[in-house]
Amino acid sequence: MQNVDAIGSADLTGPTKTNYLSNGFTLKSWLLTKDHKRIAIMYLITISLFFMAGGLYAATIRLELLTPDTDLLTSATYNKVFTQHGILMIFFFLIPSIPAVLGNFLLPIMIGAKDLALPRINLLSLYIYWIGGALTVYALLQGGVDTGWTFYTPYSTTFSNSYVMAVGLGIFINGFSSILTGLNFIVTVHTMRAPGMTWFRLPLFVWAQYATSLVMILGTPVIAITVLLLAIERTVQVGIFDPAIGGDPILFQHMFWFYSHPAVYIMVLPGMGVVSELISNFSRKKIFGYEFIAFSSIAIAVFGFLVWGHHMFVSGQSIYAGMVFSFLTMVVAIPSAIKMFNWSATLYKGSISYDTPMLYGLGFMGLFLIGGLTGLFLGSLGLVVHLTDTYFVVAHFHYVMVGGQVIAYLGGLHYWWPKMTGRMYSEFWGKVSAMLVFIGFNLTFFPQFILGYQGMPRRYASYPAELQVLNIFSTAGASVLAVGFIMPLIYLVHSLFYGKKAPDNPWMLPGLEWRTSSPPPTENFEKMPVVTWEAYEFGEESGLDLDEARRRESVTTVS
Amino acid sequence: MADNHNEGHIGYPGYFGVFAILVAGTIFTYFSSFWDLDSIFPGANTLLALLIAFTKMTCVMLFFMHVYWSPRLIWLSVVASLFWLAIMFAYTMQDYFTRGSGVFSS
Amino acid sequence: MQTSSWVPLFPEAASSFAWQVDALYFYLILISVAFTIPIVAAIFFFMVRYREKEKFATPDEMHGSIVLETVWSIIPFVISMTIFLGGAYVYYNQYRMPEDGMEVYVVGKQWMWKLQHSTGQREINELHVPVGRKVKLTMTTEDVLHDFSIPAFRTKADVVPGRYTYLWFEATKPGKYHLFCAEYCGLNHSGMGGWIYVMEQRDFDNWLAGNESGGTPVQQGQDLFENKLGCASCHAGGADQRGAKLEGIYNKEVRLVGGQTVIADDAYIRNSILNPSSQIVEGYQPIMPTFKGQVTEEQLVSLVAYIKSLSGVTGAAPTGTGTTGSSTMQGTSTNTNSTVAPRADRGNSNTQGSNPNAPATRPEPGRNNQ
Amino acid sequence: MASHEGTHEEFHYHAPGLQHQFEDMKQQEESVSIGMWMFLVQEIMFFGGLFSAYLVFRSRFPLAFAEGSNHLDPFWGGLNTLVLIVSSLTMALTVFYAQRGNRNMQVLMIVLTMIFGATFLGVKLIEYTDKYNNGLIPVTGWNKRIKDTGASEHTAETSPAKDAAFVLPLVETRTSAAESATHEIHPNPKGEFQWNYGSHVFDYAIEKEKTSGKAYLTQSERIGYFSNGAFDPNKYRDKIRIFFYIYFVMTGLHALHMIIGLGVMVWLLWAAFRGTFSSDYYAPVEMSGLYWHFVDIVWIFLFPLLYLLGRHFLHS
Repeated sequence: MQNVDAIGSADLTGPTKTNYLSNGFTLKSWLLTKDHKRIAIMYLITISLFFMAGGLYAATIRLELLTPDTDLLTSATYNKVFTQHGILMIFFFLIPSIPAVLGNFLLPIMIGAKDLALPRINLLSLYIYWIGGALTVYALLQGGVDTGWTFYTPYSTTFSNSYVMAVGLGIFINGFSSILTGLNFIVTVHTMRAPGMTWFRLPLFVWAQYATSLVMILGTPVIAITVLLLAIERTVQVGIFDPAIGGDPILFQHMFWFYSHPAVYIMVLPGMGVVSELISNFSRKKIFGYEFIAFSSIAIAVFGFLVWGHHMFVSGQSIYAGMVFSFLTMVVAIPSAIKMFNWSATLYKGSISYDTPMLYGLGFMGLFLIGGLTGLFLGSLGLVVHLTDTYFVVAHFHYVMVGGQVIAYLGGLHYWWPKMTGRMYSEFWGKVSAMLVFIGFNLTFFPQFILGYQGMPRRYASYPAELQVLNIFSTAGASVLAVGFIMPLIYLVHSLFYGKKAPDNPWMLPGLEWRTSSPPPTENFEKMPVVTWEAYEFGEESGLDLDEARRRESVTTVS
Repeated sequence: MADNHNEGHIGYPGYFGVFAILVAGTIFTYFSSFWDLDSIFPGANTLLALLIAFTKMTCVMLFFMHVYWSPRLIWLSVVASLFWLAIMFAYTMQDYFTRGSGVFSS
Repeated sequence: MQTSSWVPLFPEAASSFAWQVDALYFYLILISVAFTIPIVAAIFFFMVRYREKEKFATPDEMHGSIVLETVWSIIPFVISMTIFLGGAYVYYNQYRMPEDGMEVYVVGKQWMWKLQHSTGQREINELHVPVGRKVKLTMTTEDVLHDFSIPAFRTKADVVPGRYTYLWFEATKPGKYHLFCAEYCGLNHSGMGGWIYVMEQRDFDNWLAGNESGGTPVQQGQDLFENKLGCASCHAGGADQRGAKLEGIYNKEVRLVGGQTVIADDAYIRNSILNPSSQIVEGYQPIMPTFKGQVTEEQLVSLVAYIKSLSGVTGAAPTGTGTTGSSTMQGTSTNTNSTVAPRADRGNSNTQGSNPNAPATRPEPGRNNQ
Repeated sequence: MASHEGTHEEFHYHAPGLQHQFEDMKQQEESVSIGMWMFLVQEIMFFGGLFSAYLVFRSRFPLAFAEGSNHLDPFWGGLNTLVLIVSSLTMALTVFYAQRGNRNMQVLMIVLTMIFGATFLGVKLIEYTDKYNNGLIPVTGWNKRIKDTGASEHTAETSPAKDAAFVLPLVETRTSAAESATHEIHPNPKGEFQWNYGSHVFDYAIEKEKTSGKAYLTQSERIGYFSNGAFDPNKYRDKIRIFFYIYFVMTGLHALHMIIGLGVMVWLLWAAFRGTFSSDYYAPVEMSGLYWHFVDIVWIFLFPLLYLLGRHFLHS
């Protein structure tokens, strides 16, 4: 809460009319708020904490893997560390990151609504998230869990002697938080659009959020029930997963991945949405093939449910199932490819400016390209038999998750930071950190592809000595990456107090969120906006006074 | 959902009609379970029971839950959720049904 | 695996279908490059060519082009189909079991591999196979999921409790290759590995005949302890280990479960190896499998010698202490089905026997005070 | 459970009058109904997970499932189905009267709905008690502990033990629900799951296999019921136990939804009593209705899938 109150007080100094931050400073005005923007800020603070915790675990892992032996950590500790890294990063950072923070803050503004359709549900989802997170943190402090984030049975039901129950319960509860968020978004997009904001005038960020919400609604309940069954089985030793009593561990994997593969798209679709915004806006050019990008999001959301079996190619499912799932995996690659091509085409004949968000956007394109292509490696049956459960997989999903979602999240955070806080951050440090993240990331994870093909299994605390060199590269890269991630934390917080006031529309962009004050008032707009322009129109028809803006720009640059 | 209260329901005869169908369906399900339909093909009993259940569900959804008078979106969400259930069942079972012949197990 | 170059880029390929996997790998790398280079090049070109010249310029609009969209939807689809077909073909080769394969049974157990040849020889964490013969592994596990993975052979398969899974390979190059457990299986997951020895048929026959290598009893014992029998996975020090500490116990008093104490002499050590559950040291679970029938008399001697050496005592042990001499004489090939080739469905509902953490014995830590 | 606080929110959420974020009542009602439907969609998927588990094991061990199902009492199950259907009718009528703005009938209908809902739970209680007395709860120690003497700890009197000849479980369990003592009392000192009702469906299937050449056992059954060649009652019992496990999880979760529904009804009753709802504003009634009907629908599927398996094996 510290930062948050600070934002408010910092804002008091200006002669500005009351915005959502200066509208009440008591703790109560925050904890009982129905304002989607304040809820988003509270989400932002919480997930940042979880991100830092997960990052510490990651650093520990890389340090341990610096040497082939288990000298820094014992195997037991290492198992807990990578498990908790996974659980925190996936369930408590990646899944809520863009939807709950940027989506929560911007979706209503982008469609010209006063708030989400169900504000109390929104607040409720935040509290559910907090409860789930608290339970998990409690379990981690008590001694943690060592099942791997996948909770495969029968290890998790019978053999693991760690806090599986508490963590499972935490994830179960947390699931309903994302269900409620998704529910809220869907309703909002359907009923709360401003006059003139037709479906095909929606920013692509909104389309991506909509697709994500579909996945959340349809997928998350299944993981909830799965974790519930797991918990019952663990407590009373009766169940359907333990082969000792006629159960079937493969069924758990089916039910788990039915959610957890679509969850991968929960973790990358919003990122794609953000990047569509960045690419189009910072090349001041209408996005190329709007409809195709929009529908490819929906297509990914739908096809994402048909491919979960590609996590189980060697698990003992039948090869015929394996072939079906592999085929569909190839199909689901197409929409992502379409997006990629359209983004590149958007740059063509644009007017590209290299502000920090755009650097992140371009970084996303590079990393997601590699992440997606290596996905084909892992979808191709013959190859995956050799590659699955090796560091190739680890590298691949880090390219998609970190190179995709986290990069996009940072890009979006920088992009909308002036709008969210009313302050400008240091452009210089922004660019530096963007570079560092890009370089450090590649140095960290590219060697792991090679390690993977060498056959180094994942989740190994110690590994054959001949693989050390590549691991040293990886760890070195991780240290650079860490610096890259810590810097934004510093200069963004710094900007809250000392950053210069942000204009309402620093980049003269057409999106609705740029047509209200920064930070926006509690009900987002002085009066209900009426949309008369298509998405991503930068010319006169967007009604922006560009000459005025240029004049203002020249003044600021001279002085 | 019903915008004004003149539509969105089917009046007494309608409601009780649906009710009658549901009751009849239940009783029929009960007694049909005693016939040996499995001798026709395995699972025939369950199939019949499920068909009845689906009919009952449709009645409840259409008339008690007013889907019949609802906007397309509601129809869509109902159909979609059933479709996703189908996905989950079908793709899980395709593994189990082809397991025996799969090379993984004997 | 090759250690010649200081940074290994490519694993050794030593099985009949390894080349197919590698071919697929290179094909995909080729495709990736073919996609990456133009896109990245285009992006960089655009970035330079169309960089912002004037603040807030409004370049003329350009809407999508159906033609382009169709083209770059179709082409990737076609390519991905070639990948799928190639992959499916290789996959089929990897998992279609040969009829005439040489049978080996594999049982995974936290955290060791127990293998047995159809001729009766038992091995632990090691597998000796002849070059150029098809080998078919029939695998299951006593506890959790494991995964029998041999990178040099480009194949692996999960090992599932209550079921058999199968794996086959035909080694093409004599040598010593890594064996990993690739499915996370708990505490000592990264220790659950070993070696595959591919030998010429003649050497293999010698090995079957059972020629022991040289070395002092202590050295042999150490080899057995650390590699062949995998005792180390439970007994090698460390606070988290499940087996009793062996350093410095020789000729000391040991408190057993139930209170009475014994002197840890040769007879005791030997007995603990052959029927472990008979004398459990206080504070440990009765989870050690019996090695009866898996260790020969000579191996026992070397083991005892090694364990003594852990206490700084040297000198070979007296062979065949009368107490358990009889029980060790049952040969390797007699009780084939006892430890390996398990039931396909463990019917009885209490299988917590081999399970250190079954709530029966050690419930959720939150609910007890351990 | 969090999701149901969710529903509660739905209901508290619109006190009469327009929420600040909406333009007009229509928009608000539309949002709320879409929101409720999205919630129902996730509920469907929530139960869907259980159903797929059921599907997998039913398809692997049909005989064991039929065996277990034959010890559930379709009389109580059917009765409950009817009870729920009636409550659905009254719920529908509640909405009908709310639309009409007829306060008294609303209140009456809500009360009726609640009564039927409570009846349903009461019947489930009877059934669960029967399982408890007969050691059919799959969790060790959760069943009635019966000393080896044959006398139960709780009820000292023991009625003349009937010989094990298997009467139609239909009849047997109906009575056994009332007094569990009419059939033989099986010692169960640890309160474990036990199966004292033989393997009648299995025997029947084997018989059929002999007479007609057709295969009546699935692949998994040929592995799952036998140990080295011979039929193994313990392994058979374990499969039956899986059936009861699924039975308890499914009906338990369903009952939980009923209880939450009743909670919603209490609030609804209070609001209706205060005359909150009019022909212009009855969305909460309709939303509660949707939830109630959904719970009803779940049971419509649970009844045939749990209670009526392989009846014909023993009753035709």
